Amino acid sequence: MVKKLYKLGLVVSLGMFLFVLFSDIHNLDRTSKNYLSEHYISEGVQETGAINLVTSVLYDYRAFDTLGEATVLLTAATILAFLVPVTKADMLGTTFTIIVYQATKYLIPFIAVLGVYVIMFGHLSPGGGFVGGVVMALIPILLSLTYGIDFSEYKLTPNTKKVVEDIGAIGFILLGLLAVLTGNNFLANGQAGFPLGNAGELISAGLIPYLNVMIGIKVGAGLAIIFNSLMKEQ
Amino acid sequence: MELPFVVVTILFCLGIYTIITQKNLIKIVLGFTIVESSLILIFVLVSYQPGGTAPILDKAYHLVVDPIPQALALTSIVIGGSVTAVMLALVIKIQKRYRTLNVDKLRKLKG
Amino acid sequence: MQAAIWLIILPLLTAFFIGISKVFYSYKLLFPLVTGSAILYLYLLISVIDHSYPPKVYSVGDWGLLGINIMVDPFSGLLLLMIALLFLPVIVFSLKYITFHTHNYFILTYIMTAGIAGMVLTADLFNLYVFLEVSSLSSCALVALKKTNKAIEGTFKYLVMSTLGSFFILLATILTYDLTGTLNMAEISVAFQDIPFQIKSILMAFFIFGYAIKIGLIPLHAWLPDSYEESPIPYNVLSSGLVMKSAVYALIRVLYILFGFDFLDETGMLQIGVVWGVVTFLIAHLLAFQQSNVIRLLAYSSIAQIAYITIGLFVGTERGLIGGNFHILNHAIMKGTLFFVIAIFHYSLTAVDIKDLKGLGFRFPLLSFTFVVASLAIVGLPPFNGFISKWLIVEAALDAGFIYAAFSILVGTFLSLTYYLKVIVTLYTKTDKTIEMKEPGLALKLPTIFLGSLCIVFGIAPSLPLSLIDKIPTFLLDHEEYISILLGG
Amino acid sequence: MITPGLFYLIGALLLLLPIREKMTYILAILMTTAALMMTFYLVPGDRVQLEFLNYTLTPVKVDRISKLTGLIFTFGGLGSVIYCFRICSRANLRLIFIFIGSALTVAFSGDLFTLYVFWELMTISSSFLIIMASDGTKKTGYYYFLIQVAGGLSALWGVFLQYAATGDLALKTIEAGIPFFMIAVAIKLAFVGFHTWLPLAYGKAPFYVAVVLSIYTTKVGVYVMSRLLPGIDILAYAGLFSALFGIGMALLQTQVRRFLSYSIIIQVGYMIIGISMGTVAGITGAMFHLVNHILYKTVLFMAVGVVVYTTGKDDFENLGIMGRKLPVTSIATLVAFLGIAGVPFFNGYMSKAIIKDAVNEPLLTWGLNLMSFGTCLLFLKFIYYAFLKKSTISLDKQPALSMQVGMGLLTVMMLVIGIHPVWLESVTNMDVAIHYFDKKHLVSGIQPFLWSIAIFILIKKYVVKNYEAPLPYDLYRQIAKQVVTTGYQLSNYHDGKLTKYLLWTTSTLIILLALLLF
Repeated sequence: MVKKLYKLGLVVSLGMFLFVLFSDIHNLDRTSKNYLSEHYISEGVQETGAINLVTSVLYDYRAFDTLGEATVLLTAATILAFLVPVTKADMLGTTFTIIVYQATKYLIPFIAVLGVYVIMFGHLSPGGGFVGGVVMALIPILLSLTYGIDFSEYKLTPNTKKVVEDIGAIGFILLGLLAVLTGNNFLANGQAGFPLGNAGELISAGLIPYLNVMIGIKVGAGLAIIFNSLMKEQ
Repeated sequence: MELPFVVVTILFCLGIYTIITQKNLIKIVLGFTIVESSLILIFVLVSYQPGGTAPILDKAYHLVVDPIPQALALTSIVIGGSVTAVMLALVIKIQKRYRTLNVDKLRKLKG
Repeated sequence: MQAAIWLIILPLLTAFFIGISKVFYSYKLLFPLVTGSAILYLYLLISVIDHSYPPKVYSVGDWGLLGINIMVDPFSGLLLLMIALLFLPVIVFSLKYITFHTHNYFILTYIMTAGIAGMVLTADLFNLYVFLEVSSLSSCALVALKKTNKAIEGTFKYLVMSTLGSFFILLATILTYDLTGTLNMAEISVAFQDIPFQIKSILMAFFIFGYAIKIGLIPLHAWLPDSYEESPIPYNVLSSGLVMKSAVYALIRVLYILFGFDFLDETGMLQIGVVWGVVTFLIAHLLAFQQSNVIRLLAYSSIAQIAYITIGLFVGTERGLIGGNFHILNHAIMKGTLFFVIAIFHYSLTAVDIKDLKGLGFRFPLLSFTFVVASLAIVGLPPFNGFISKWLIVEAALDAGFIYAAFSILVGTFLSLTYYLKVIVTLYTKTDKTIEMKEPGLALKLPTIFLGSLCIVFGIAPSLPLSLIDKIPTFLLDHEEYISILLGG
Repeated sequence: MITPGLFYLIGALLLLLPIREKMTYILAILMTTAALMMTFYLVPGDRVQLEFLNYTLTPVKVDRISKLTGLIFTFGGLGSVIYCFRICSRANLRLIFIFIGSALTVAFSGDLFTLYVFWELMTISSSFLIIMASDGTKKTGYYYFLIQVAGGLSALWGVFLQYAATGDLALKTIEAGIPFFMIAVAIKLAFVGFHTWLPLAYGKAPFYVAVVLSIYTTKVGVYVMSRLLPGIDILAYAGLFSALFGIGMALLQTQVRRFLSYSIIIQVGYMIIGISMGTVAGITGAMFHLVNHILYKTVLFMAVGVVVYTTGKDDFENLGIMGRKLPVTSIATLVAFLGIAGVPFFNGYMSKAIIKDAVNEPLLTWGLNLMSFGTCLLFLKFIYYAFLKKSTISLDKQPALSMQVGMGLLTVMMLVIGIHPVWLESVTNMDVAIHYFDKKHLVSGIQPFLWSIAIFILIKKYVVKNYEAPLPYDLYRQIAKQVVTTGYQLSNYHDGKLTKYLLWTTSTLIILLALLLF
């Protein structure tokens, strides 16, 4: 009982500190504007060619972060691939009616199209590599859910997914290195002379769409690996 | 503007409380996801601007929210998701090996 | 400074290519890929370290202050030097030692190295967090590599603790962005001057707490020995040599650059740091004496050594920073040697308990001698390298008025001798048991002896690394210069 | 110019080469002789300076005292290396070389840094000599190492205090941190209360190790004390007390080597008294006594070593072998006995006379007389067992020639010094202006000896009796036990419960926040 009260006390005092911090920040008199975001908002479209500013931040201004997070995802996929046994897979034993199987079959092309759309239009509309990747990952996940993991992995073996994931990551780095080839810094886009095109068109914003594609491939494959690994049972 | 901060604080503390009091491994992992959600909520709060819209400038320039925290939030969601996935995998593994989800039974390493 | 970015990309590329080669070529490509890239990496590291003074800024994506910058200065040069000294030996060692999940081991090792290199080089607060996650998640994965019960349990504890720390770092990072509107360390540092004291202190507490978990200061240390115990031992070399040190590095970077020395002095963080260090190493030494497993013993010893480093870095004088940084380097070398020797014992006869080591001193004379040298060095006896750095730390602590800390370090030295001597004496105790063992090859012995000889070389000629380390304090004690270089670049 | 210790250190390195056994002997003799010659031709006033870190170090600095110490160290090194190179393994010979080399470097060091480094190197090498010797000596070695390192660290702390107070690392009389230097020196000197390691180490270690250790360990302490802490009056009484304690303890021993180690404590008492006088005469007398003591105590240890070598044990009973089967050893023992007893025309006499002259307090003079008397009495026991008592011990094997050569070398030197003490003064340019062989000194020198013979005959049965050695109460072991118990309890808290660890973590966060805010 004392222990529980002590724990409660700890958390409450942490909450107090947090609250003090938040209210201090809130009460702070902030006259100076946030020049970085101002710059991104006012110049971002010209500088990167992408209408979606989040994409321009993710794949251009701070593309290096994206490389890092892609690596984290890949690491997680790698861990799950070796941590959870690859031997035998079994799905709860549920069988569905034929409606589910047929619907899944017909749904998959639509999902694929949606995924490709979200990835390709990442610099123009809400979405991008991550979101599109997640959508793409739905395909193997749906397969696993309805037909069982065996079928899903027969269609797309874990090795294939792993290779696709690696190719996505390597592709990202290689695209970044394109700028180095032209004598600029890593991951440079507009500065390295890649045509930014007209903002708002599909082929615009230099490297951003291609980076989006790479991340999309990577995230899709990675999530599929993670999901399947977590579902597997001995 | 005060209320969201209160919510965030409560969420954060709730998560921490879950982590330090719960014995069930799954619940501990859930605690981590709660804390993570509260952090992402902070990202949203930080970028919030009264009257702003999503930072997609397909129409003429008008008031949009700060795009940077949104990008950062995306990154931290992915990182948090990966970490949670790894944690869950470990929990599965522990359940297989130790036949329990009680955190106090994980006591092979001590001293 | 194009080479600097390659320090992060090359290991990543290698890791991804190993992933592909695993599917198509199995083991055929592994050896050339791994060694070739390690050697190339060594070359890159040396060329970057060579140009670390005066500091240089490299802007990723050519965005200048709008994007992410990476910066090479003497402090990061020191950490890169440690990678240079440890990485190739570990890779050579692992090629022979690791027989399970070989591909995954190398993929994760390379990703971890990339993460550490990223943490060391980056000058962006959020990027620092991302690379911290890269290194700690891959490091977790390496702990779990053996998949034994203990390994899984250790990994879970490690992951829970380290994620808890990361949350606070992330929280502090977001709020820092909210307060300053930027993520570039130099700009934050400038903007921080107008932020009220209270906010800054709470943020600093979050940063310190987050990194201290990864460093393993007592009482945040409990995951550390657990995670060491069942992990592949060559990984432990990197773990105690680089993962812990990169967290120390990040902490010092954040504290000294973001908050500045004056603020640390004002809040009393310097005193807290020193006291914390003293408590940590005294307890860690006592705990280490109780261990029967050599790896756990070494883990506790790592905690204690990190505490010495903490004291050196928090004393707040130039000499203290030099001593602390020198000890960072020395500890990596000494602990690396010790882990290598234990790894060879484990490889040859799966011995990790102290009592299993009986008689090995006569079985492996050269390796045991290396062990003795490294342990005497880590205890802090002359004429080895650990002595020099401890001397510098004690002298600095005394100079700065931390008399109790200086005295406790000597007490700690005595305590650490008690348990290292226990191991040494066991090594040289004769036993009747006939030992069945695998003969360790040159690939295992060579890295061990290389690191072991460094213990003596740096002890007799400390000026070799000190010529680099001597330049560090100027950029930490007075962050103006660092800031101006970063802003100007 | 280099320090003579370097010859030994290089010798230790050269011994790593895979050379044949004969070559090892030649190498050992060559190196030791070279060091002796080098020391002989050193000129007082020479010094070498070196930049290290940001200090200016003086690794070599020669003056008369250090030259005298160096001479006897190298001479003792020559004798002991010859004595033991046939009987010890090459690894041990290497350690002995490192040990002697660092002791010599300490004797010639001109700054505290060098002194500390080589002081610790001595500790390390000697501890490993004991640890590696056999399985029985592991615990002894462990204990020895810890105590010596404790002393070393105490000295280190003193060095730091001295450096912080004066900003100077030069080797001179200490101004700050005197208590810590005192502890350090006291441990090396085996002062009463800090002596626990000495009988343990010398009694358990192999005899050749004891021979080498007995030459250097305590004597380096004496040398360092003469350098850093001369003229502290109170120490004279402490030295006297320590010596009397040594007499008492020595009487109770049954093992000859333990007996000899307590006798070291007595003899060191003389040196402490001499140094504490602080006068030139006192210090010179102490240094001469150091020379003499090294000679006769080493010979005694060597003789006991021969006994151990030939009969396997070092009980008093086994000494009986000496009088009948080992002529060289017997002569050497007799000479050493007369020397330690301070009989005129033997070496101990001269330095005891100088010290007695330097002391001008009646209490201390009486103390000195008592010490001489006690020493004589103790060694009469030794002589009794060696030559007078009937014994049935038989030889297992003949002593090696090299052992006898090494012993003979030192015996000859003893005789030379005894008969012509002025020679020692002239070699080292130290003039103490004393007539050794006038009536006053002769009488005061011979008196305790004669008295002790008389008393010995009177109370013989009490002296030669085999007492049961008292169980030593060791404070340090008690403290260690406490520390280990604390560690055990701390370790119990780490019971693997993740919730507990998380609780610690969160509490730390709150404490940290509170500390930083308030």
